[in-house]
Amino acid sequence: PAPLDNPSKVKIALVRYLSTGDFFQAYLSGVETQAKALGVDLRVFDSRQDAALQADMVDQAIALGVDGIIIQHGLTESMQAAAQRAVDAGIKVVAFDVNVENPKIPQIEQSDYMLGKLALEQAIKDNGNTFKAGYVYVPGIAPLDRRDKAWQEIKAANPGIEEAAVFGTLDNPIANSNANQARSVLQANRDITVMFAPYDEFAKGVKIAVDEAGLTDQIDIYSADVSTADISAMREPGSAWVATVATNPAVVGEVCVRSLAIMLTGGDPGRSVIVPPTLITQKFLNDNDIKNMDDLGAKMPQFQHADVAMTGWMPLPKR
Amino acid sequence: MSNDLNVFIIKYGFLVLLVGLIIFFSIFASGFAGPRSAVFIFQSVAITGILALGVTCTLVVDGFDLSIGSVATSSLMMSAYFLVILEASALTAIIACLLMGAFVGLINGILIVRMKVPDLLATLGMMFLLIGLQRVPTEGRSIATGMRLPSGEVADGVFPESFLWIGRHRFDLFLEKLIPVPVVIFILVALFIWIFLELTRHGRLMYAIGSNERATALSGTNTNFYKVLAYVISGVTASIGGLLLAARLGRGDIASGNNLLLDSVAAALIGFAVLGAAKPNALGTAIGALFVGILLQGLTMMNAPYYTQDFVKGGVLVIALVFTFALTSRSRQGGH
Amino acid sequence: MSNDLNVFIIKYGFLVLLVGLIIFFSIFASGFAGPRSAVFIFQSVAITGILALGVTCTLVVDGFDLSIGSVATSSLMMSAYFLVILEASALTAIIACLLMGAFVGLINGILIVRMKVPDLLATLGMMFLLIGLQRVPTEGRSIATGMRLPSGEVADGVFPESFLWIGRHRFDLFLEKLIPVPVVIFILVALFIWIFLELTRHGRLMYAIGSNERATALSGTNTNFYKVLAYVISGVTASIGGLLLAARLGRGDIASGNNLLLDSVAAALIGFAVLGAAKPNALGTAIGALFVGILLQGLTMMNAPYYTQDFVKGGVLVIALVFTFALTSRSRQGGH
Amino acid sequence: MNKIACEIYNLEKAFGPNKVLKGIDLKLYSGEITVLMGANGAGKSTLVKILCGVHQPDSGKISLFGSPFTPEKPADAFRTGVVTVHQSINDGVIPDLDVASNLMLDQLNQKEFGFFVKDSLLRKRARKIAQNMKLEINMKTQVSELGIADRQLIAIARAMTRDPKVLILDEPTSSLSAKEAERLFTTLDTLKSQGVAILYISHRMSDIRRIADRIVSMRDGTISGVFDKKPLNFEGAVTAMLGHKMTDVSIKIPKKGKKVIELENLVLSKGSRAINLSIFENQVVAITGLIGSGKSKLASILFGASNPLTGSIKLGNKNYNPLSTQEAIKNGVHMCSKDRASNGVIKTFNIEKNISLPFLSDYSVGSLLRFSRLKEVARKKIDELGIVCQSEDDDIDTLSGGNQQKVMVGRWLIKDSELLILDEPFQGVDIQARRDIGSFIRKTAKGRGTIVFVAELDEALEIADRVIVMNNKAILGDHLNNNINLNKVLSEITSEVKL
Ligand SMILES: Nc1ncnc2c1ncn2[C@@H]1O[C@H](COP(=O)(O)OP(=O)(O)OP(=O)(O)O)[C@@H](O)[C@H]1O
Ligand SMILES: Nc1ncnc2c1ncn2[C@@H]1O[C@H](COP(=O)(O)OP(=O)(O)OP(=O)(O)O)[C@@H](O)[C@H]1O
Ligand SMILES: [Mg+2]
Ligand SMILES: [Mg+2]
Repeated sequence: PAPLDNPSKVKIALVRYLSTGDFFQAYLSGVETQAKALGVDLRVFDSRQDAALQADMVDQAIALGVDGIIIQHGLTESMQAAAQRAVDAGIKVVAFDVNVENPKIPQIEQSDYMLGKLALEQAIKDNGNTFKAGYVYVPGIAPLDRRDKAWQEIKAANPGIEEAAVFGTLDNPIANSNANQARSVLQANRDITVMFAPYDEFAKGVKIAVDEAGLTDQIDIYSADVSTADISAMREPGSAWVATVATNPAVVGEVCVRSLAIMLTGGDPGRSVIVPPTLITQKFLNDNDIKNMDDLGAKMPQFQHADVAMTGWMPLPKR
Repeated sequence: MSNDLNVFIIKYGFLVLLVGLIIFFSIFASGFAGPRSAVFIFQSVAITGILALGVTCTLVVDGFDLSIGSVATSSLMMSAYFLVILEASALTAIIACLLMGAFVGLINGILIVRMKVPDLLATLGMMFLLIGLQRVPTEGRSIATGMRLPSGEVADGVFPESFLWIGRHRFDLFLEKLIPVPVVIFILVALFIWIFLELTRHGRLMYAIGSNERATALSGTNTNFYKVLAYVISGVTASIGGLLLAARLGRGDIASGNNLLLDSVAAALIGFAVLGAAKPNALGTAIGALFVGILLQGLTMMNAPYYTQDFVKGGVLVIALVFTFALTSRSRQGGH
Repeated sequence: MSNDLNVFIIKYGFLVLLVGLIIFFSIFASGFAGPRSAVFIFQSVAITGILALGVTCTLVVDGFDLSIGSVATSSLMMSAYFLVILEASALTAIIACLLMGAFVGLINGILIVRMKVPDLLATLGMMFLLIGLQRVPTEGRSIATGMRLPSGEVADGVFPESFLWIGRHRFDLFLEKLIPVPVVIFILVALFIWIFLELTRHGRLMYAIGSNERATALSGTNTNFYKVLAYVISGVTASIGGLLLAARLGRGDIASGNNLLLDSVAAALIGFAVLGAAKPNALGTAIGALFVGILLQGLTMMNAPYYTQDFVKGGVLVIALVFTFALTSRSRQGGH
Repeated sequence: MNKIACEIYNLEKAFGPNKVLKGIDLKLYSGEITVLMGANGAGKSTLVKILCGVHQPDSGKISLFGSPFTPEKPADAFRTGVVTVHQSINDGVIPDLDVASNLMLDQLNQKEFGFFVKDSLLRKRARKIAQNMKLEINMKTQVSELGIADRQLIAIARAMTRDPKVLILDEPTSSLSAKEAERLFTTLDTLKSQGVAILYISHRMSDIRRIADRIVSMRDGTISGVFDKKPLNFEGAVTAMLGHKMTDVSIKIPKKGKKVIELENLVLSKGSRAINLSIFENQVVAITGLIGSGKSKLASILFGASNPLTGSIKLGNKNYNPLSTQEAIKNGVHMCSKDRASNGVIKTFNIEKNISLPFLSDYSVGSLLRFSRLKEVARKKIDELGIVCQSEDDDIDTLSGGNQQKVMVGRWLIKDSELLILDEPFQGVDIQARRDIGSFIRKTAKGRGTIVFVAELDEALEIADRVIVMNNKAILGDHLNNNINLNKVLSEITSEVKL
């Protein structure tokens, strides 16, 4: 449908807040492949975690005369006005993982709350509802705060779960710094049996510490997010990292572009587009001999493709 | 190479490079040329630029201020705390932040001149201290209207329009809503620091201290005063930067401002190469900040991925500096 | 204050503080005392410590190396690239990384001594350059077995056991599997740098260069050689740090080296205060690194939230240094 | 008798255990030049630093025009009209600023100067200051590009503009030659006639003879003699400062040995005459000439620190064209550079580390240093040169200027050389020490060639057995130091050489 019948005339912009790391790289590649499948012209604006700059970049995109904008992460307060300006300029906008408080802008989310919740439910399934846990958390980071909500709820609902220690840092390299902290925590609390590390960099660090402390058999790690590197870490012989819950970042990227495409053709993807997360257990990975994200996609169709923001005419990227 | 050419390259080589870049991007990066894009570049470097101007003052007295980034983020958090949690007025918040910046600068200065702690060390300690301190009141959470406080209450304060104005308002100039307030403040701060360093006796004495502190003290200058002053200026400018950041973000976001330190140091150091100064100078710093802004803007417009931006930034930096400094030193080679 | 007491505090004040901290944590942080915990502290500071020792060498010749963090992460990525994508042997990967570190140091050194680019500036440019460069081969992705390359192929290489050994193996010492290889390497590097700086003529000449380069040149020293050497050492130690990081993580993780840089600079600077040296020194740097490690380990064990760690780190740093430097300068007060 | 300007009673000062001033009583009179003499380390500079507010005395009183005077910082001293030119030239100038700012530095400190600096005005006023001292330097030049003599003149010129009531000059001529020194003396005469009290510290007898109205001798932190009866008893003053009589030096010209070095058609800079010169073993050669005559340039060429325009050098009978100082040292050419603060002293090192710096490889096995042998050689040189210190562990910057200079000379004597070059080795060295160093150099001169570059003719005559005059980067005269025709030498030094 118009204007996508002449897609090379259509320009869309991706305005990013975060870009460094596997998740964001995979997300970008999802955006790129879906944009390519549609044949539209994609411009990427990368504010490198500068929220103020990100808002300006929306203005720049407006000045460039794009037809649609994807806002990827950012702060409500700084993006709200900029998003409104884009809408005012007649541009279609979708927002991923940032609430810009605008009824005209669909929210695309990889429900962080569900990520946390599914992981914890698996933990309770594996360990019963009475255990001593270590929790990795750095407040102030929006997705982590949302995952924290799941933890607080589960803790309140299961008084048998004892939070022995809360730690965590975003010092770079994150896995290494968290490994150091987790070592200290394990030294001080030798009876922890569950580690909830709802961010894969945290989980990597905790896993290193657990291995170094020789507690591989005693401790189970539950996390969120997945990458090829995470898969190999989970599949190491005797790995303590038993489960993670994730959405495929590339799929999220595709969904963003598709939602925007629907809006460009005059459709409505819905006020809120949620990409459902998938539970990935160590056992599943081993049983299916999954080595990387591609294998995972092949063996787990719900991971490979999310059937949201789909229409009949929508071209999909080649697999 | 003829000597005149040499002198020309030293003085103007960097500016020629800058103009070259602008021309290059204007041709090859669609959307780069134009007044709005130019303003955008100014806007994108305004905050780092302001910080860089402060650090320039400490470089002039042969010091260094590693705490500027954390002063800026502290000021960001503090203004949000005042506005959202204490529900203070914009003016109160601004004054409090400026005082905080001055106070931190004062402490830095006292540590350095009275306690004789080396500058890098004192300001590094201050940096860690502030990074920790700014997170204590909210236990590490960002500050936004409606947040739940550790006490259980909900914070009701908002960022008033008058406060957001300093980050978001745009003045008309030929075009409607062209020049944002932060750019105006950046230009004013640059002008102020430039005048202070180049045209007043205080600036001259500060350069004297940077070159030979002992001799300057023996000529009757209160060198300690000027050194402390440099750190106070640096603290105040950093807190201005933080205020602008707060006003642009509209919340006390703890994750923002990570790169401020390195980027502003880069700008101040690039400034050494401008007009062949080979020493810290305000004009150079401002141009250095713009240089980085132009580069990043141009690359963004050319759709370069983020990691190539660092690479190109580093590469152009090194090449430009080699040019300037190698030539400068060659032409002075005779000297002692 | 009596003079003897003064001298004692200057020389041993910092160590007394360190011992005090250890006693405090042993009492109040369960699990802090004990050989495994001690080894762990060493392990947690091994990598920053090694980087800090390198930067100490550049500080000795009155230089500074801002690129160490990015050299370390480049070495991390490079070893992973060699092992996983090129499927090279562990030895090849290690040698390649060490050469890379030496090469970067050489370039830094040449920029500084030949091109006369100020040290901060040259190494800052190098830092940006490397941050970008290390991400180019994989377009910003982490490197892990099974990853899909830009070309579409799947990388089959693995981190061989022999490589992981350097990050993970533990030697028996009284207790089984006590001392990890990185700790041994840290101690060896510290010993090597200490001997080099304190006991050899090369080290002495490097200190002389740091104090008065011109005079040292006029006493027949090839000062350029030693300055370049300092940066080469710094580059090599940083690449060793990166290799250990790679072996510990088992993966080429995209990461910025900012915290590595700041923490190792902090360690090197704290080293100034150890034994009243008031100058860069290897022993002090190693102790400085341990100091930070002990502080963080103890606080983590006491379940202190992460932001208090920065705060306490900064606070203790400042207080310790004020003590040392204020006293040192008082006792030397006579000195001009 | 003139009015008393400044009076010092029983002043004491110690650095740690080292009692430096042990009860000094001193009066300065308006309109008089009081010369303070004292051996290196006697405490002269310390006294000066107390008067100008750098150090605080442990006990004692100072009064200025009848009221008590307790300066706590240099600004206090300036305010009351006590102006000082410090011994260390680097304490007097700001290398990275231009000449005009340097000359105007004191004014820049004053509120009256106004808030803004206008460079054209600054330069105009600075030029006036320069003219007072007949200084001809471009006001826009950076001081870092100037030689040590110009720097010293700038520091002095600046002090003159402060309207001093008491002017203190701590070895102001140590890097000046007779011509510049005379300019200074003329200025001092003027100030004296205006009623300024002047305290003048110097080791140069020629200066002292020229300007002293009164001599105060200092020894070991006490006043050992005051001489104010005309004609002044110079010999008595020297005796009082040393504690014993000066012996005369008599130069015995040794038999010259093999040719050590030969310069052939060496051209120092564009348009200057070629130099041809041979130096022989056993000889001590002094090369003298005005400042800027090219002495240091020649020295640095011989030491491989700079290159001649054209010409060649033979060392022994091999061609010698050193590209670096290492190469020069490897060939047995040693040089003690002038301006020890920038070119010699490693401030953060102690005496031992400073002395052994160039020859560390001789005191190490492999790369490892042999600490006991290093200590040994340092102690030996301290004894031989009479360096005043507590031990070889003393930080060098706690030594008095003259003793630092001895360490610098000692550095190049710890190993035998083919050719020893000393550029202004007596800068700031007291008479006795100069004799000591001189006789030590002469004593060890056998088997090597020695060249001493000195601007001061007296010094040349005291140490050398052959005196060579340089003028405008060329050699004008070559004399053996027996029955030397002083008038001829002097005219060679000062004549205008045509290129
Ligand atoms: N800051 C200091 N700390 C310790 N000792 C010092 C200090 N300054 C000077 N001294 C000592 O005080 C003594 C006197 O030094 P001072 O510089 O006053 O001598 P001086 O008479 O000026 O000698 P010179 O003729 O060599 O300049 C010397 O023994 C010196 O070592
Ligand atoms: N690097 C240089 N650049 C420009 N001119 C120089 C340089 N070095 C020396 N000169 C000039 O060359 C001349 C000779 O200088 P040199 O220092 O050799 O003289 P000198 O007789 O040793 O005097 P001094 O006692 O001041 O050292 C002087 O006029 C000096 O200004
Ligand atoms: Mg003296
Ligand atoms: Mg000379």
